[in-house]
Amino acid sequence: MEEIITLDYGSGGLRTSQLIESILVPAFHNPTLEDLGDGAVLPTMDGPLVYSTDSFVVTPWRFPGGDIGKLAVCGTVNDVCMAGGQPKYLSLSFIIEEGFLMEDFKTIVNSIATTAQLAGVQIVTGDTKVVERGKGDGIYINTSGVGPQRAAGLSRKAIRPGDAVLVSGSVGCHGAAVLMARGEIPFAGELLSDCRPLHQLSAAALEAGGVRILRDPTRGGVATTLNEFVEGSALTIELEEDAIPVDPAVAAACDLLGLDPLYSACEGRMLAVVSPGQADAVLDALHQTSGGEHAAMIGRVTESRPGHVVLRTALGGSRILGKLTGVQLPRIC
Amino acid sequence: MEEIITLDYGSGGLRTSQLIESILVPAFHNPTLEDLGDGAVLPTMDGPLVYSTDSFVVTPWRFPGGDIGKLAVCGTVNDVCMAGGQPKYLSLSFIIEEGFLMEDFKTIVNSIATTAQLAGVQIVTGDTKVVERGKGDGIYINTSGVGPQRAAGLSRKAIRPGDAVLVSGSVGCHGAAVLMARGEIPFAGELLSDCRPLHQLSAAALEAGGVRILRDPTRGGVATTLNEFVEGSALTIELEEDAIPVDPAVAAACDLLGLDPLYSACEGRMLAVVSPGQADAVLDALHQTSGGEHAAMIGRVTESRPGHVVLRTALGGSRILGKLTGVQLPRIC
Amino acid sequence: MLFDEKFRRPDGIQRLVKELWDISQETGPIRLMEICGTHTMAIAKAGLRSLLPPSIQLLSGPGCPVCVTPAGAIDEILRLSGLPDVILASYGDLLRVPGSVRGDTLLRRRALGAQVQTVYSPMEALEIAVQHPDQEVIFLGVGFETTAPGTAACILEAKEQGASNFSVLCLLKSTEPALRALIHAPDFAVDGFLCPGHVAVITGSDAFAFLPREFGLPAVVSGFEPADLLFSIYRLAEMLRQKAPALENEYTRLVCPEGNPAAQSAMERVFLPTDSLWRGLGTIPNSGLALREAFSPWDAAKKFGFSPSPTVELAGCQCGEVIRGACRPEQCPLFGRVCTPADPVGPCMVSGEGACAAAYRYQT
Amino acid sequence: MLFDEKFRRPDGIQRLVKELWDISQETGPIRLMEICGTHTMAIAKAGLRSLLPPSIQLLSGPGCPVCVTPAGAIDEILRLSGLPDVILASYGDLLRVPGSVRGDTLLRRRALGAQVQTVYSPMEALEIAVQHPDQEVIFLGVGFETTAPGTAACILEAKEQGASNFSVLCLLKSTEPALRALIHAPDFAVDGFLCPGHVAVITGSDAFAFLPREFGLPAVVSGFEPADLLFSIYRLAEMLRQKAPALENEYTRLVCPEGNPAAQSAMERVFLPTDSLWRGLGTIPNSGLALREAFSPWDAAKKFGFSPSPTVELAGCQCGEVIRGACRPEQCPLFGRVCTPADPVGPCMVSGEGACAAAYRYQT
Amino acid sequence: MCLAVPLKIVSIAGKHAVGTAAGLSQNIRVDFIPDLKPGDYVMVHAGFAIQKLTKEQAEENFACIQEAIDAL
Amino acid sequence: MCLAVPLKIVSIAGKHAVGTAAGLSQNIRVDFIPDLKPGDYVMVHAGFAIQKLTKEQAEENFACIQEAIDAL
Ligand code: SF4
Ligand code: SF4
Ligand SMILES: [Mg+2]
Ligand SMILES: [Mg+2]
Ligand SMILES: [Mg+2]
Ligand SMILES: [Mg+2]
Ligand SMILES: [Mg+2]
Ligand SMILES: [Mg+2]
Ligand SMILES: [Mg+2]
Ligand SMILES: [Mg+2]
Ligand SMILES: [Mg+2]
Ligand SMILES: [Mg+2]
Repeated sequence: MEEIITLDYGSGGLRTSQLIESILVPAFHNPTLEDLGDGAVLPTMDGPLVYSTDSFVVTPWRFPGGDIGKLAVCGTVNDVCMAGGQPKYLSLSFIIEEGFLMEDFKTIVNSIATTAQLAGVQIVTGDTKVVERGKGDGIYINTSGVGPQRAAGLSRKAIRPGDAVLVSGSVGCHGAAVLMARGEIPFAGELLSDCRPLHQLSAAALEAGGVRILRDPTRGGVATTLNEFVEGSALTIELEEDAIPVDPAVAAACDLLGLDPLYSACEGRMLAVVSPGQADAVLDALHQTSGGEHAAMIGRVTESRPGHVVLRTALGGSRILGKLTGVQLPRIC
Repeated sequence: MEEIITLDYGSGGLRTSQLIESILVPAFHNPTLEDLGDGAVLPTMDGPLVYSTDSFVVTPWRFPGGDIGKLAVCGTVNDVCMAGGQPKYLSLSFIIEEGFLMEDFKTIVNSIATTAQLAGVQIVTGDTKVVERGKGDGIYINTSGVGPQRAAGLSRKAIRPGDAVLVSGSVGCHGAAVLMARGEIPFAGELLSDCRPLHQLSAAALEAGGVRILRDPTRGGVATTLNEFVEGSALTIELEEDAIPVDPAVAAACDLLGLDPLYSACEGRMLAVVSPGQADAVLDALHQTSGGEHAAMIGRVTESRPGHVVLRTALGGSRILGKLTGVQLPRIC
Repeated sequence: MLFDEKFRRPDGIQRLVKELWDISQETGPIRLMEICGTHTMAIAKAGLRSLLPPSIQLLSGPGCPVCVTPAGAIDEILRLSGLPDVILASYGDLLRVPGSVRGDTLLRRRALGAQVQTVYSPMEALEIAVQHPDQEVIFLGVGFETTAPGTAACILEAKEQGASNFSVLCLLKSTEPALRALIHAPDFAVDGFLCPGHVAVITGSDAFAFLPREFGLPAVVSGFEPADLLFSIYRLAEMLRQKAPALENEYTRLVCPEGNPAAQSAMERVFLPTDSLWRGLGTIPNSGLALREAFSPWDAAKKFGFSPSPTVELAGCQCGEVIRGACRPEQCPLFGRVCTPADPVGPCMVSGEGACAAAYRYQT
Repeated sequence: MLFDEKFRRPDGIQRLVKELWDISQETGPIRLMEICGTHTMAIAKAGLRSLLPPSIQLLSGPGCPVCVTPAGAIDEILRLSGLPDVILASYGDLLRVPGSVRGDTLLRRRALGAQVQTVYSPMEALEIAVQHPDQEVIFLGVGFETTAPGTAACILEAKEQGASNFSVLCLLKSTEPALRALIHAPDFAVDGFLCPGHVAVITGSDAFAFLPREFGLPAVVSGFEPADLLFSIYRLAEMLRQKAPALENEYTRLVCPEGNPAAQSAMERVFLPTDSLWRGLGTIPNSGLALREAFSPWDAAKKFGFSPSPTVELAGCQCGEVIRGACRPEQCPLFGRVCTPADPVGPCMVSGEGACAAAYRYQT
Repeated sequence: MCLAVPLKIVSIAGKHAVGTAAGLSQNIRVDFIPDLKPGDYVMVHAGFAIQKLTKEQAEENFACIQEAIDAL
Repeated sequence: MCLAVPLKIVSIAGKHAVGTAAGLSQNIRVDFIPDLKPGDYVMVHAGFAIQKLTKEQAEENFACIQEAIDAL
């Protein structure tokens, strides 16, 4: 009989302790967590802190290139990095639907532990809830993360005309990979999520200097994120279609469904707006960092169409890229 | 036609921005949040920090004495307080099932805002996901919280024989109120959750001095929490049944179902183990603080039965109170 | 609550306790059995055992419907839970009891998708049937004489309403035949019985008169408050000291000699005695209640079949012996090693105050 | 991808564009209509409009199945979504289109509990029916001639399998009758047509010969890559300059004069022409496809009824006029104020590249 | 399984009644209790009243026990 | 709604076939395409192949256009 997670594991009683002591603490072992109090006591960190949270509801929980555990660590690590922080500590909270296989839970926990180690963060506090059958979708995970500020002043307000727009790699892979794993794209084949932690890429960019703002183009994709940079401002972002790296399989999958990779989520890509003088230096730094081999300069900041993102097409035409209007790609992160 | 939350609101696109800008930012307005980056930048806090997280899955989302929004703030505020911190900043993350009424969402957001203000915390970063119909239970909320450490060394390891065990008020109200709201207790009537922030009570206790450990007896109730204090140690907690404050309606509801208020969750009560010399001072301080009017000394730490919690009954007998073995009160926080 | 308050914190407890210690000096070891699971709970909650002299031993008898339901019956219930469009309605107690496969419970089946709803009253189960006309609702009717009249009333109501998607799996049991079987067992070693107060409300206290009359065993019908229980135990010990076994009714505020005639007649209208299989006691003639022919459409056993295997039990589990008082929990080879409250093998470890669960907490 | 790569980044684009500017100097304003919704998307994606002289105007015609489905039909679909045990299977496009009540869409109904599944192919809908034998699966068969053969094949397969819980709500439409109705409308003002390449794969390019022959309108059957479109537009403009209207086939790699006979015969076997209601065009004789009598068991309209009200439309919405090219989006009184992409009133605002949605993004 | 609680009857309608305790109320069945009036007390098991309960009987019961203890 | 993509056929079984593009594969129906062989290319709409496509035809099509442009 396969071991499953039942409501008892969320009761706060014996089973909950078992889960914590036999699976979670050993996987994440660190002195802060082992205290198992109501909260963790973090050592003094100097200066301002960066703090972020995300919940992860991706279905299926396992997808080519990752799983919800890896995603939950990357998602928050990346948000802290993008906001200029150096992620050090994560909180971790599960909402598990009863009947979830214990074996699968262990797989996810291991994936969290591995990714956390890779990203250099410690899981220091957590929570586990179990909900009734039919009230969840296997497993949902929330993480929050905190760490010292590495760079101050990153903000859309810092963007200036002439700035370069960089992306750390090909766009839209995660969204397409999850859609395919869901069976929403009627294709089979290897289409890997780009899910990965951005701590090294963001550090490399910040070190090279001249960075105005960083952002990981998750839900809504590159197009929506860039819109957020300029909406309501006097600035325009002009992208060169030919310069934007798109994986051929992602392009094929999107073509089939009339979707646009520019609106498909990435979970391991970084957008950077960089001062004109530093753009090449940042691009070089990204190229020399793991995960940034295919970084590219994809556009410039101008004032041609205030508040808008404009795409120069391969044909030489242009079109306005708006924000995503609704679920194009349902529930992918 | 009633406005509902659809998958579009979790798409990361236009609807998501609408929700954030028209409902969330105005409700929680503070300069940190308004930046709307990937994460919040928190001003420098000196010394060690206390950090905690919890997810809230209570059903129904509205119960006598509170709702999931109030609970989500109190739960994390209280965990930070119990771990010796002064909660200052919260993260807030929603998982909403599509079809949830916008009106109800606004109610919950208002409740979060009100409770946060009451507890002196700011919501500084957040996330909103929408899941498909049938993959949730209306709404789930995760919060995490962080703040400077107010008192160091709070730990079960600090407990000594002779210490007094205090509770800040009557036990088990939240669990019973939620069970009744769920229709699991076939009773009707006013049975209010004890849900409330413990920032003042914990501050009062710590100020009075001599506190070894604080804990809010949530899932698993007073009995399970006290077991966690002594399990595996040489210590015993001996409780006096007659000294434990239990609301008559809670007692009646529990009697009917053969449940035990000592295993029923509280969401606004504090357990404190206090050095013998300071017990009266702490109790006085609690009595003078709002929410602590019915605080009571309910037991002592001894070495009579190492690792166990023993209840002296009204009859003069004694029984061992173990940890909760499984869901007695299903899904109440 | 209400009038029971003073039964909770009575004066003179010290004197009663002292008296019991004195008596036990005279009588030597005394083994008393409480039949009712609610008595077991109440004794534990009041910490009564800690007040008694070690030579007065309280044994938990076959009065917890969960503990006496055999694994084969649970297997059948688990089978029913897997039928399409079937909702099982059950008292919460049954949800953690494993069938013949360890860990296979209704709670697990529900986690895997079976529709199992907990109810507080059989009437709730009937309401579920009304609310789900497209589904079949099966009420798991466990219990003794206290529970049987309500179950009967529910079946009468279902018939009156013509509820065609509702049925009762009748696992109701009778106290007297079980006690007789217990007494006739070769390893029987009980000196007196604490008789179930709420069963007696229905049956009348006279239903227990056979204990002293036929077997010379003292018997006290007891209430459930600490004073009720301590006083009843005192009376049993005193009768043993006096060697004057009799039936006494301690619970006079609720129990009369002849019981509740309206409740009895409802049972009579709906049920017939039938042979029934008990965990640890085997099949006892006329110890169960079955639905009369006229109620066949509401009989889940007829509607969905019900053939519990009499032989399957969890290997090694001594629950049967424990229930008979023939074996202490600590003597079970699985106790504490394989079988723990967090991962129970037998039903006596399932309930928080089951004999084995209680013993587990007190071993250190 | 594949052989299309070179149609994406062709050489000599500058020369083509310059030629178009030159032509437009001579001809004055030119109004060209692309009929196919996929052309509309492709034109937008390539940023073609930004390359054209302002006097060459591209209009989006009645070739988006979503845009031409009237509110009354959506109302009926919403009704079907509320039937018990019914699963609707639909192309994603239809999910955001409101019925006569603003905001009332399949997406909303699904959020409130209706079973609506998106499919990529009619065969997926049939598979859903096989997987859910206890439910009724209704496939929402919208589309034009490109989509009709697959829908026909699916219905033939359902009949062969004897699938009794599957049916198709046939909303398929024919291109030619719609074009004729458009041309006969009093406010018709289009100078040439970009004809739908994938429709022509099925029908053959000859199906559009009536345009120059009967109405003197130049027509080019076009592919979907940037070079296809720009070149086809150039050909239309050039024919207008030459005053030599003809039918040309730019999409020769896929389209032949007579079309795909196997696909045509599948349509023929399953469907009959029927009168059909179009948003903005009213009822057009023989402009829709209905299931033949022999396929009645798979006809959702017969199984569940289907009586769209011809009169209900969202008050103020000018989608019909926009589709006819009789009104620019900006001229609609709701445009940009009440009706936005985030909260669309009419179907032309629903699709990301619908005429109104596109216009909204370009107004500043 | 024979858990029962005493409730005070506040209203009766045929076989149905409402009982209260500590400010809480419950719908119960009173099939087996003839001549029930509002204000009466009943012992309730699994939603059914199984017996009437009077203050006098409770006091008599208690007095009996107390007397026996006092006699020790 | 007339979105279509070109796929390369890798296998055929009656009315069913498997097509690929960019390393991805899809089950399609080929009811309307006679004489199809693995290695052929088809244009696919809503899961159905609607026409065969050859490299030669594509090149001819392109050459035609290019020629016309060059003549400008
Ligand atoms: S210890 Fe477990 S296995 Fe042994 S008798 Fe008790 S319940 Fe059965
Ligand atoms: S702006 Fe909106 S309401 Fe007006 S025609 Fe366009 S879609 Fe219809
Ligand atoms: Mg806590
Ligand atoms: Mg975040
Ligand atoms: Mg994020
Ligand atoms: Mg927690
Ligand atoms: Mg981000
Ligand atoms: Mg916590
Ligand atoms: Mg907590
Ligand atoms: Mg987020
Ligand atoms: Mg219930
Ligand atoms: Mg699908």
